[in-house]
Amino acid sequence: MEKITVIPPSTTIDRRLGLNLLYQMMLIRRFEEKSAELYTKSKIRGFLHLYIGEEAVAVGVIQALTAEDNVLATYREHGHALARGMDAGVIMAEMYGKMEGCCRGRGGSMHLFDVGKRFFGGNAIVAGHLPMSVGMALASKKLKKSNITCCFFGEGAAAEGEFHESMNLAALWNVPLLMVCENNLYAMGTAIRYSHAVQELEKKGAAYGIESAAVNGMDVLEVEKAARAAVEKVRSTGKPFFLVCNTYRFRAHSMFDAELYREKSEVEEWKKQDPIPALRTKLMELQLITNNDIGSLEQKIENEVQQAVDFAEKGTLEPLEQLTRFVYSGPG
Amino acid sequence: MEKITVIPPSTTIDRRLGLNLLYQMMLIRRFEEKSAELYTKSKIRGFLHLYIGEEAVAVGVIQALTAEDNVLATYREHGHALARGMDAGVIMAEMYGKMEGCCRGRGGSMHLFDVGKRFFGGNAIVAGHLPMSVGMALASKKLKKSNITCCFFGEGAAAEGEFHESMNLAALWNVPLLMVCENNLYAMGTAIRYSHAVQELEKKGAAYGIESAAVNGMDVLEVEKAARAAVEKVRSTGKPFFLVCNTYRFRAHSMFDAELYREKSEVEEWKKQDPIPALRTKLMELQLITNNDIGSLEQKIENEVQQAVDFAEKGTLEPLEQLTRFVYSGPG
Amino acid sequence: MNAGNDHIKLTYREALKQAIREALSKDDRVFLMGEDVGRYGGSFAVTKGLLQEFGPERIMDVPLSESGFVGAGIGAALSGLRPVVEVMTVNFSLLAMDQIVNNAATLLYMSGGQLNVPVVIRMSTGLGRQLAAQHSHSWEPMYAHIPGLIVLSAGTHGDARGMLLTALQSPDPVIIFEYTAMMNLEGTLPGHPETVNITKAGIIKEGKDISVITYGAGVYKSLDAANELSGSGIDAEVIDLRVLRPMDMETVFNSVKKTHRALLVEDAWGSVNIGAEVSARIMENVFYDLDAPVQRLCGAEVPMPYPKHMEDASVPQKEDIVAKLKKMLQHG
Amino acid sequence: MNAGNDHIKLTYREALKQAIREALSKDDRVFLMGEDVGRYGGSFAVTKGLLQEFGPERIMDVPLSESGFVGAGIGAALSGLRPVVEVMTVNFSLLAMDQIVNNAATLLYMSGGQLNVPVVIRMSTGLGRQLAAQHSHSWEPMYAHIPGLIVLSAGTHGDARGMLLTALQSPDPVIIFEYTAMMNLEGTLPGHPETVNITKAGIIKEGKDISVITYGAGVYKSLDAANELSGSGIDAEVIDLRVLRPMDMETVFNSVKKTHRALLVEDAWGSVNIGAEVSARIMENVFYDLDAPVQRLCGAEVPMPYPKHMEDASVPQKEDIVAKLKKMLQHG
Ligand SMILES: Cc1ncc(C[n+]2csc(CCOP(=O)(O)OP(=O)(O)O)c2C)c(N)n1
Ligand SMILES: Cc1ncc(C[n+]2csc(CCOP(=O)(O)OP(=O)(O)O)c2C)c(N)n1
Ligand SMILES: [Mg+2]
Ligand SMILES: [Mg+2]
Repeated sequence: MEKITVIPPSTTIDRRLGLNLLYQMMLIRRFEEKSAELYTKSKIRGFLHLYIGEEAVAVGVIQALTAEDNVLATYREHGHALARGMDAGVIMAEMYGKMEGCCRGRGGSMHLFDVGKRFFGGNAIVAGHLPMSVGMALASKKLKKSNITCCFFGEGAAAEGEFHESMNLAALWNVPLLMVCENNLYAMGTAIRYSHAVQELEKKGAAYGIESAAVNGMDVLEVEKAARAAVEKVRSTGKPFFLVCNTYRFRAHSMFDAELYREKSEVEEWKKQDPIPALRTKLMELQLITNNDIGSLEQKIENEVQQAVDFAEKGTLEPLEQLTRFVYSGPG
Repeated sequence: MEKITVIPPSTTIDRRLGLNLLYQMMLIRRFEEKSAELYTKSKIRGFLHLYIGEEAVAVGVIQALTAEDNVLATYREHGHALARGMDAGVIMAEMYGKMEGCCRGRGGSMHLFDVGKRFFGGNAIVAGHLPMSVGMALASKKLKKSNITCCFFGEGAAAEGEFHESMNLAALWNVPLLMVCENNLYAMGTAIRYSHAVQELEKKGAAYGIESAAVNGMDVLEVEKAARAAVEKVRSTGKPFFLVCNTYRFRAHSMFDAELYREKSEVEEWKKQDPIPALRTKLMELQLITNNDIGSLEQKIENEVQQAVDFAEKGTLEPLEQLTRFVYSGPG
Repeated sequence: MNAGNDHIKLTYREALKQAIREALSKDDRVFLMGEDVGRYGGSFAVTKGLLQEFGPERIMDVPLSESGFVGAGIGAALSGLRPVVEVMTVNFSLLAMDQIVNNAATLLYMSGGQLNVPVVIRMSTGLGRQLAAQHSHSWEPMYAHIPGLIVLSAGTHGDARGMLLTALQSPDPVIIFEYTAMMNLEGTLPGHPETVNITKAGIIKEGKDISVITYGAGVYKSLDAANELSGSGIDAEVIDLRVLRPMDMETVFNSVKKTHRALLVEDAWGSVNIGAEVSARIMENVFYDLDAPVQRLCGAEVPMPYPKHMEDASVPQKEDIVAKLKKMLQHG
Repeated sequence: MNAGNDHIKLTYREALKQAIREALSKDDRVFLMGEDVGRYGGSFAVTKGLLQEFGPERIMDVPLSESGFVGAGIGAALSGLRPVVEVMTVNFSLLAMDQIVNNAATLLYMSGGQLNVPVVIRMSTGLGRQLAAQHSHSWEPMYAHIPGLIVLSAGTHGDARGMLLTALQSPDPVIIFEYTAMMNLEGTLPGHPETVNITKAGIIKEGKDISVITYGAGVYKSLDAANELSGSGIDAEVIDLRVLRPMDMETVFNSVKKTHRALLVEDAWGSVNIGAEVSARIMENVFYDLDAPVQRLCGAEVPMPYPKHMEDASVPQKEDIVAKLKKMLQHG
């Protein structure tokens, strides 16, 4: 009934797509490096979860979606928000806790929302957004809309009961949902071997009759291709699909993490697969881009990130009189 | 890693085992028929969930356990309690709400407990006892005891997140747990096709690397054999096992159920597989028992059930002064 | 109640059903999802026949997956539908509480006003059928603690039929508590369902000697007690809070300013409950109007026992209310 | 505090850790299970190094499966072990609440006194790190509502170190709330961990003008406020409730009888909270001793906003307590 799809290695790539993917990954990387720096300066507070190393996943998958599709992510979602086209300044202002942020500064790093972009968080209860994503996909089906819902979550989340219930409901109701598991091998400090009896997560699709695939999440072209195939299937069949992206986080879980649970050498080993240089090299080899292109990309991104910071710095704090506004709708 | 075990059809059976299994199933049947009668007379109140039709499962599985093993069941547990050797009178008194009941009458039909028999309920939150059963098996492992834990639950329960979490934890921690899914095709009025995307539940074991088997739950000899093999495995390997018993409930879900959701003819069809006449016929054919045996079994059971009712009738109600006793330990 | 809307007799169950039918008829975006709402006809027969009337798209049976389907309801509400999610009974709602609290109640605020969650969650609640410890909870107080939720309690036939229709006009999540024990109770209502106010407490009976403030299963009991006492010259005012969050204190304060005395009646456990909140607010706001201390009559702080005499003793009965009122008024 | 037990300076974090280490050293049946308690070192570094000291059998990292592992802790407690289960933070505890309420708190009563559940569940709680709406909850009130639980709040260093040791002697389930924001706070304690009483409230500072009754994060804030006020001639008594269930009202009533005034301080949301319960009980029991109405200072009823100024404004600060006390005493 169910099957595990084998995605053939990526083949076609043109300059436009290549530059676009590269730009997005580099923007995310730079934006987050800057965020980390701002965190140490106490400009950003709360939890800050960096996506550095995993950029290929959000970029590759979201590339395959349309503007009408719904996207849900976790607290590690700067990359997804940027890939979704949210403005870097608005995100940065949110992390500064400023009114000009996407959520008036009330959400911070873990809670980015942008209804206009159909970006639904920024959800910080692990696996708490999975059931919602099923409901959004169900609504599309009931309303006979052609948009699909794409839900990102970690391999740690897949151990929660919500994963099981959501997979079963999605399959039972036949709703257009792309479940994307970002398997970065760790849930905080817990390696996957301590959280899953079966570590090849794509095998879990069979328990629900959901077609599944695993892909090298360090290669944005492979991710994009797999996602495109998956999205195509979801859209044409109206059925869910389970895509496992095997990846790695280069940084600590959050800014509070001393990384006692893994060897530096392991991290170094994985860094050799860094998706950004990998794509850069490939595009250069294919002679689709030049050193010049890289230079101007870097410049563009530097400006963009600096403008984001400036925007956030200039932002205003929400007046305390508004503290209880939006607990309920209507005048607060 | 995981596998689905194929249980060969039952072969050996002697008079002693045959009579024993028959006696237990007949006792459960008669006890429950009596209970239903007492319910209509308002002697028993609350919810009453009958196991009629499914007797082969509890009897076959529990037969394969030792007195030291732990047993947990659902609110549909009269059969399990009796098969576990709990006294019919004590169970009946419990359903009468009398002090002489196993739980002083406080639990009623849905909450039979008997620590001496290592019978841990009688649990009425669907799937709520699954995590506990993992913990009990974990304790056996940590304390280096040789007993195993056997947890019964319905196919409806397998849709709950607790099923997923419990299966994963049991496999991850390698604990001696026998998970017995009583697939009677309905969860209240919800047929399995409306609750599970994959209806061959034994396939779910693979998602956790848990060895699994499915067995005809209408044939007590097959159940007993499969359970014996499973228990043997759990005990020798210390690993969990997932046993699906395919069965059917002949009666309504509870006394409040108008059975709008299934055809009478479907029930009649299944009644042809009634495990009690099936075993009786088989034992007769094998000339292991005679009509006389049946007669004396019936007589014995009739007495036993009547004594249980008498015991319950004569029981006393707990004084209201004790209402708050046992909210906490120590003098109430 | 407009002219030409003749009054009819109907049970509480029928009142609930009329509301659901009316809601489904009036608005295509409305659908009902819950365990056994369809083929079974609803665990308390509230929804019997609605599947046949509206079809499986509007009346969705769901698997045992409380977190999953409540979350799906939230997701569907985010996507333009108006889901009515039935959690069969409050007893199972803890499994969905994370979804209700961390998603439904939080998304509007956390997204800076972007995301409305117009979901209505119905739960039957309370005791009275000897269903024992795991099936007799009264958890209104826990939900009333949560900002972002509108919490309604249908203690009368009018509210059983009217609250849902008004709730569906709310852009914010609404919980409606319905009372299991009242299902068969008859009342008289106008012929056609109408919306009711869901912001104000209700004065069920005017009186001048003492304010009896209650909700849910306490309403008719308190009214009966007050009526009984009017013979003996005690004129009690009975107030049904109706809206447990956000509470309408104006009605309560006005009553206390008139009567100078108050008794709070509820079935919920006796600590950290609705009565505590009302008492504290009376203390804080109209202390100097009091002629005597406000008193509470609440549920005994025990997991509900099964036997009838103990269950009855676990919550305030009409006789207890009568006795308490007499005592309070002699004393004053 | 015996002679020869010299005093040492230590942080709240260190106090918690010493308790765990002592508990593990003293009793082989004790083990700690929780997300990231081992290899990561604990999300707040409380358990750092304990895995190395006690090994993986005693310090168990568990997958993200709150219902599963809390339930497993309950099961292990039923089977002779003394599990200490850490729910990383209270924010995730709703996922385990069914296990806590319907199993841990209920089994003793429901089984008629047969089943003790000696499990200790630790949760860090509260706000103060700008973690926003899903990570800043103060849910002591919800747990304090549940009969069958012993609910402790470690608002001081002494309790951070002592409560666990006493809790482990309880045959009944204990919840211990620990305060995230206090982790780095230094205090002075005797050199060796000792058990503390877990049935009585604590008088943190004696005073005669007004009783400030609080718990948890409110304790040191209230003490600071009281100390500040002693200069201006206001002599406030500060009471730390410590045990939120079952509450020690004797200490509270004695204090109110002396001071005739009370202010209740807590970070939890302002309705149906601990303060409401204390206020109601004062009303019911020592009303005629009051010179003025009891008042509350509580958390704002909002999902916690991320920005510092808004988070600070969401809960009572020392300055608010000072101002309120001044106002109440001028008024009286
Ligand atoms: C229900 C719940 N439990 C625990 C946590 C604390 N926590 C936050 S992130 C995390 C690890 C999640 O790992 P994974 O799902 O693999 O995502 P990753 O962080 O690796 O992207 C944990 C335990 C939480 N936020 N929610
Ligand atoms: C968590 C929870 N949700 C809903 C219910 C109501 N309920 C009681 S039994 C039942 C059906 C369970 O079906 P299954 O697990 O197949 O067991 P069976 O009754 O068929 O033996 C339901 C929905 C419950 N008791 N607990
Ligand atoms: Mg991960
Ligand atoms: Mg079933």
